[in-house]
Amino acid sequence: MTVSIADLVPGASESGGDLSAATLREMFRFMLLARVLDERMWLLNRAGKAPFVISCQGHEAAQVGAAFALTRGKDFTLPYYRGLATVLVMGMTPTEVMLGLFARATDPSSGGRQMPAHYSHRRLKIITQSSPVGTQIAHAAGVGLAERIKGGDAVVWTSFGEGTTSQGDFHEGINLAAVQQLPVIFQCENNEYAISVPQKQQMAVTSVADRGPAYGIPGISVDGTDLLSVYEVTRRAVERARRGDGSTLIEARVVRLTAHSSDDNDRTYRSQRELKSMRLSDPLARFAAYLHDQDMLSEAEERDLRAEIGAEVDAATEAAEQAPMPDPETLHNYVYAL
Amino acid sequence: MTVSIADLVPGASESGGDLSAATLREMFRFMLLARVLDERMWLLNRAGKAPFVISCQGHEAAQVGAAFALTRGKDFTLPYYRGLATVLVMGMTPTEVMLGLFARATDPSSGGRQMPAHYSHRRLKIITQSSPVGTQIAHAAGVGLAERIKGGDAVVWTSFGEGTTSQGDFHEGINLAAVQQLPVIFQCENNEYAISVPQKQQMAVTSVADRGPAYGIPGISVDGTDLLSVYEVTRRAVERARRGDGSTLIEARVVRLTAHSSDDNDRTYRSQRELKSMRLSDPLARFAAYLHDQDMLSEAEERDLRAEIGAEVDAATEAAEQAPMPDPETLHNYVYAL
Amino acid sequence: MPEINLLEAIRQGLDEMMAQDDRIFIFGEDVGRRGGVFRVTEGLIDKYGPLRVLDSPLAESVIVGACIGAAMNDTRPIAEIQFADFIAPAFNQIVQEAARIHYRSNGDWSVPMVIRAPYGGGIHGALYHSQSIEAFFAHVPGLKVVAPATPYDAKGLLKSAIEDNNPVLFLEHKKTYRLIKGQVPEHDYRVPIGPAEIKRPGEDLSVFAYGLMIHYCLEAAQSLAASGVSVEVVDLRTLRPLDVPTILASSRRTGKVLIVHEDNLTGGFGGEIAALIAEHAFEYLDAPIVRLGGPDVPAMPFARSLEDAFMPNPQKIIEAMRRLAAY
Amino acid sequence: MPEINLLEAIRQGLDEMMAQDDRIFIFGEDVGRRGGVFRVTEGLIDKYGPLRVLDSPLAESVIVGACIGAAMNDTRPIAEIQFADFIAPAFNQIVQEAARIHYRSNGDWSVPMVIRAPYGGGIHGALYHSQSIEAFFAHVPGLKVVAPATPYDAKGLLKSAIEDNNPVLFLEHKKTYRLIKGQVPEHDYRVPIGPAEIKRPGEDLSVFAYGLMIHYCLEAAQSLAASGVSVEVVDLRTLRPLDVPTILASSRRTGKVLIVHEDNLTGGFGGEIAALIAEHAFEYLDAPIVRLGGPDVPAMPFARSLEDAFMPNPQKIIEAMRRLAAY
Ligand SMILES: Cc1ncc(C[n+]2csc(CCOP(=O)(O)OP(=O)(O)O)c2C)c(N)n1
Ligand SMILES: Cc1ncc(C[n+]2csc(CCOP(=O)(O)OP(=O)(O)O)c2C)c(N)n1
Ligand SMILES: [Mg+2]
Ligand SMILES: [Mg+2]
Repeated sequence: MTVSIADLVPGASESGGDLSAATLREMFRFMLLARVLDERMWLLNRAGKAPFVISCQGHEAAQVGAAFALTRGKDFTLPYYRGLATVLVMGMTPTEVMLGLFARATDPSSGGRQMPAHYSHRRLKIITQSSPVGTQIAHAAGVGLAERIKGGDAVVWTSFGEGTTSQGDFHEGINLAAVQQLPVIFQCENNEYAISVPQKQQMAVTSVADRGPAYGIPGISVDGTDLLSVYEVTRRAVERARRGDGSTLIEARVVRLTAHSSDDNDRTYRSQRELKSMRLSDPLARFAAYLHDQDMLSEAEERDLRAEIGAEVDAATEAAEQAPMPDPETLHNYVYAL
Repeated sequence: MTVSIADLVPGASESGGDLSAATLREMFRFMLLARVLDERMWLLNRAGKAPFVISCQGHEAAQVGAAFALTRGKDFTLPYYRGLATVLVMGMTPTEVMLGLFARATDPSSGGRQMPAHYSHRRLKIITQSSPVGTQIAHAAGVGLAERIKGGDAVVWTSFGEGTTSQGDFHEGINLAAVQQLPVIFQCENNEYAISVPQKQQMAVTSVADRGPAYGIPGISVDGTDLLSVYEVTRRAVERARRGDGSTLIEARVVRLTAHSSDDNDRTYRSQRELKSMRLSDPLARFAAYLHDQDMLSEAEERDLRAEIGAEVDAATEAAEQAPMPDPETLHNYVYAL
Repeated sequence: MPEINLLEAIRQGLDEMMAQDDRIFIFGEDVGRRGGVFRVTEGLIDKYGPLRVLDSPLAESVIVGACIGAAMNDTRPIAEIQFADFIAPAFNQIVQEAARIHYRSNGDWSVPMVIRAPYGGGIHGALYHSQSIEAFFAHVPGLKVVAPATPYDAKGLLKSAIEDNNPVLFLEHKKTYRLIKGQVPEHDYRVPIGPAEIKRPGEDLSVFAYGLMIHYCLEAAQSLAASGVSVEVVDLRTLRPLDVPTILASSRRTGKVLIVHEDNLTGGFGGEIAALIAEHAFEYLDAPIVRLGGPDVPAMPFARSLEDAFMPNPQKIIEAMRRLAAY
Repeated sequence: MPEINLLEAIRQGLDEMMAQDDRIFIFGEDVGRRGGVFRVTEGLIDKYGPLRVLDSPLAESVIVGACIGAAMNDTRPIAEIQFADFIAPAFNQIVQEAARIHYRSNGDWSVPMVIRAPYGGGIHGALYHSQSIEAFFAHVPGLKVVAPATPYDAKGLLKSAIEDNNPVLFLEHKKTYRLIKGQVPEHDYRVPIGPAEIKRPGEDLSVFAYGLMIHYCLEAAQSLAASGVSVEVVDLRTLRPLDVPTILASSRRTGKVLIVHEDNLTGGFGGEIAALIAEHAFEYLDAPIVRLGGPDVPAMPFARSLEDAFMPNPQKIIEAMRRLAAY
């Protein structure tokens, strides 16, 4: 099922639904923060200071919209490696993100053990991610199962790419959540590529949401560059999950504005035309234009915000760069939990 | 999509479609042969002569109907452990089946290495099966992929239970076949149980066929106790595959007339009422009644047929029992192919 | 002390732990109404309800994967893999996820869960219901691997495994389930994960084994005693972390070592034990380190003639012991 | 003879075999237009078309599973696993299916396929892009496991693997891809699966290794030569089937053995080698058998400081050799 915000809340995409102007500006702030941080990481990579970057550029609206529908400190998130905007909204700081980029000892995700963008933060209920794609989908079902056993009402949210839907764990995890009616939201961020492989070589359907009915749960496809639509769709999925009605599969159609990662060169498989035209779908520009239109954000305010965020990212970069590397002696720590 | 034969071929379930009376009697013969063989195996088990039996009782119409739509010697089958009727139609003899039951050296499936009902026969293009469920679904896709690469027009048919649809390999295998439009038919024989676990704990949908659209292929649910419906649905799927239009997922709704296997006791999880009422869905009785109704089989003919098959099964049992056990020295054979 | 079989010891262990701690739940195929295909969980659904004794879909990756998630949300899952052979689809979740989560999160998250897996052959289970799987998993840092041989150890180790804050693979030899009986105290006790136990002290040679093979080795040792050969039988009980001090001490004392396992010889866990001894007890050795394992064929066949040819048994062990003693 | 790197040698091997035999096809993630994330298959799609160089869905179990099916329908598939770490979801298909099909069908069916898997660390790949996986698979009867160290061996072994009628796991150390260059003849040749090769003969001690570690061992041996210690470096090349005669002959000759691998020490494949020597060359040994492996932590961390601490390197090998020589 493909929905637009207008189907859900008549007039919503014009009005921003029931969100206050302050909240909308806050959402914009997170999108911008994610973008600026992400761009900075590429600069650091190109300058030889960060060996690996993988981006959320183009996915910001899908992530900020969804995360705003969750309750921070209560709900669990299991975001995949493009989830920078997700973890920022859930409470990770730019400095913490940069500590991960530089693999510093105090990186909260892994103490410099994992590649950047493998987010984890126990206090924030962000569950540790690995690199083999799709495993978190099964974990998410399990977190939901435990919640049901404990009688709690936290909701579990996980994200993954459309390529990852080809994995067995996608199927097994969603199926379990559906059978047991678990409070889990599965967000597929469909950017039409798995590294170089286009969507049509992953699936013979046009939308990942078409798979919801195969599991007996709603499958909803939403324009993932439209923050308010994603927010609204997720809000409803959260309500459904919280009241015990079970899982939802959401496909957020996004664009991948960068190469797959700093190790990739997408000009070998995307045409010049495509590389250019995708820029038109930039969710950040889209939401900025919306806020300007609605007179919720002036040019001057945006400029100030950019300056403020720029400074914040400078400070985060500097703090993280100066943080100590992991002590080689710590290699042997935490093989087993005590 | 749920279809009945009447939707496909108006008047078919009354007339037997385009099948001659001789063919219909041949079909009945295979159903009966499978049943008598299967019952004999249980007797041998209870007599302490065969340590393990797993049945196709209740699945015969689904298997004979489907196999008659395939071309023997040309098309590949990858039948699961309930596929006794399938392999008989594809050309395995009762003696060969009994050699497997007794784990004799000349068992064509495995030379006595595997449990009974793990069918294999290279000349008959029956591909070797293992015990971990669902792996053959991926193999079937691969056999189809090779067929496409080679430019051949053989069709690939595989079967599995509804419990097995919960496995990642079900998803990955069908998805690949769908993406590449491979000539593969996936027959799910839905008997509503995976050992003791009922269908509703495997999936939150009422029909496995609901999953076809999630892969962009037809999903067809058919009454698997109605031989002619299964034949017709499979015939169309074969045509579709043979002409290069791709895969079909067929759910044949059947009954499991026995316990899961000779190691199981289904009275611990099926009610007396259910155990009794399922007898009403016996596909063999149903097809016999149909043939009698149509005057294609007289009581006397059926009696003769039973006698003939009984003798055949006696002979097969005797031949197999007398065949030599595998020589312990052969334990080390065929670790590697030369 | 009442005498019970190994299967009952495990069931008791599950039952007593579940009664004490309602964060514990069981998740696996047919574990509910059916009580498991071996009847290990029989009756538990009636006592603890279908939420804590839950039939899973037929999908091992998510059995383990969901238990990992659940363990991170403050429960203590016990996954049942119906036959150890069917753990293979869950390999990714066990090795790449469960075993690495504590390490990769720098100690932030942990995965307190048990994976019970009935393994081993000699029960006419053929290629796919007979396998030994310990070598794959005992190689994985971050996992614990336990393989008890007696009802006492099984119950005590199971309780320790459930209380452990790490993923523990708990291997139950199918042939020992009803065959092996032993005394089990009525009071609450633990057998700690880690220490091996000398099940029979001896002077002339040391034998290291676990699971069913312990019983075959004890039988063989008993039979050699008659001819004046004194065999020490060490039950490893835990394969990871391995009790290296006990292994080395025994090897140094007797100077002769036999390692027995049912798993295929090449690349089996016996290699690790031999290597440790060859490195750290070398000066004390009076003879080659001998391994006796299953032959290097893909798995144990169904036909009785072939199964017997595959399985290590007391007779084969006696011969190996004799040769070694005579060296 | 032209000098090329190991990656080019593999690409040439693929290319030359595909040109000769149109039953061969490549199936894996990003192998088509992208030419693989390491560029091994670059250009092949243009030469052989998208049917023979086919981008798979992102699903390793069906990458292997479909290749198994295809191999049984008269083609010769080459599966590419993007990083060896991601082979774990295909464990079931490899171990329970590919490796057992010939055996379980009593020789009726066979699975001629190659699984290429870039493995190993020291390339800043962190926990999930650095792993060594050979111990899991070298334990499996029915599989062949190959791990070349030089461009010559890589090309020659790859061709043999493609022609082999069994499933062959072909391990390519990522760090050797562009680092290791060597002469490769222009004519068609093979390196047979099985035989090890003495890459450097020596008298005082034998070192057994494979892959990247061969180069580190050669470097270390070279450096010890200066102090008069003569080290024999044996490149195992094939881990399964293992060249036991060459291993034993070298061990007997020198009487001292060092085994080096990057994989975690405990349960690593070095244990098997040590065990074979401790059993079959015991009388000739003058010193404990020493293993040098990666530490027993779940995997290789990202931070340079930790990665360096994990990786065996020439310096650590030199020290081990010195200690052993001085024993
Ligand atoms: C099991 C596994 N196989 C392969 C990879 C290598 N890999 C990393 S990301 C990626 C593509 C993922 O595509 P998608 O799921 O669409 O997410 P996207 O990166 O497009 O957001 C691949 C193949 C992996 N990480 N895990
Ligand atoms: C991977 C795997 N896990 C568990 C089993 C044990 N097992 C054998 S048959 C079966 C139930 C299969 O149910 P279904 O697929 O519905 O087929 P049915 O027997 O009902 O025809 C189970 C759980 C197995 N064979 N393979
Ligand atoms: Mg994508
Ligand atoms: Mg069923």
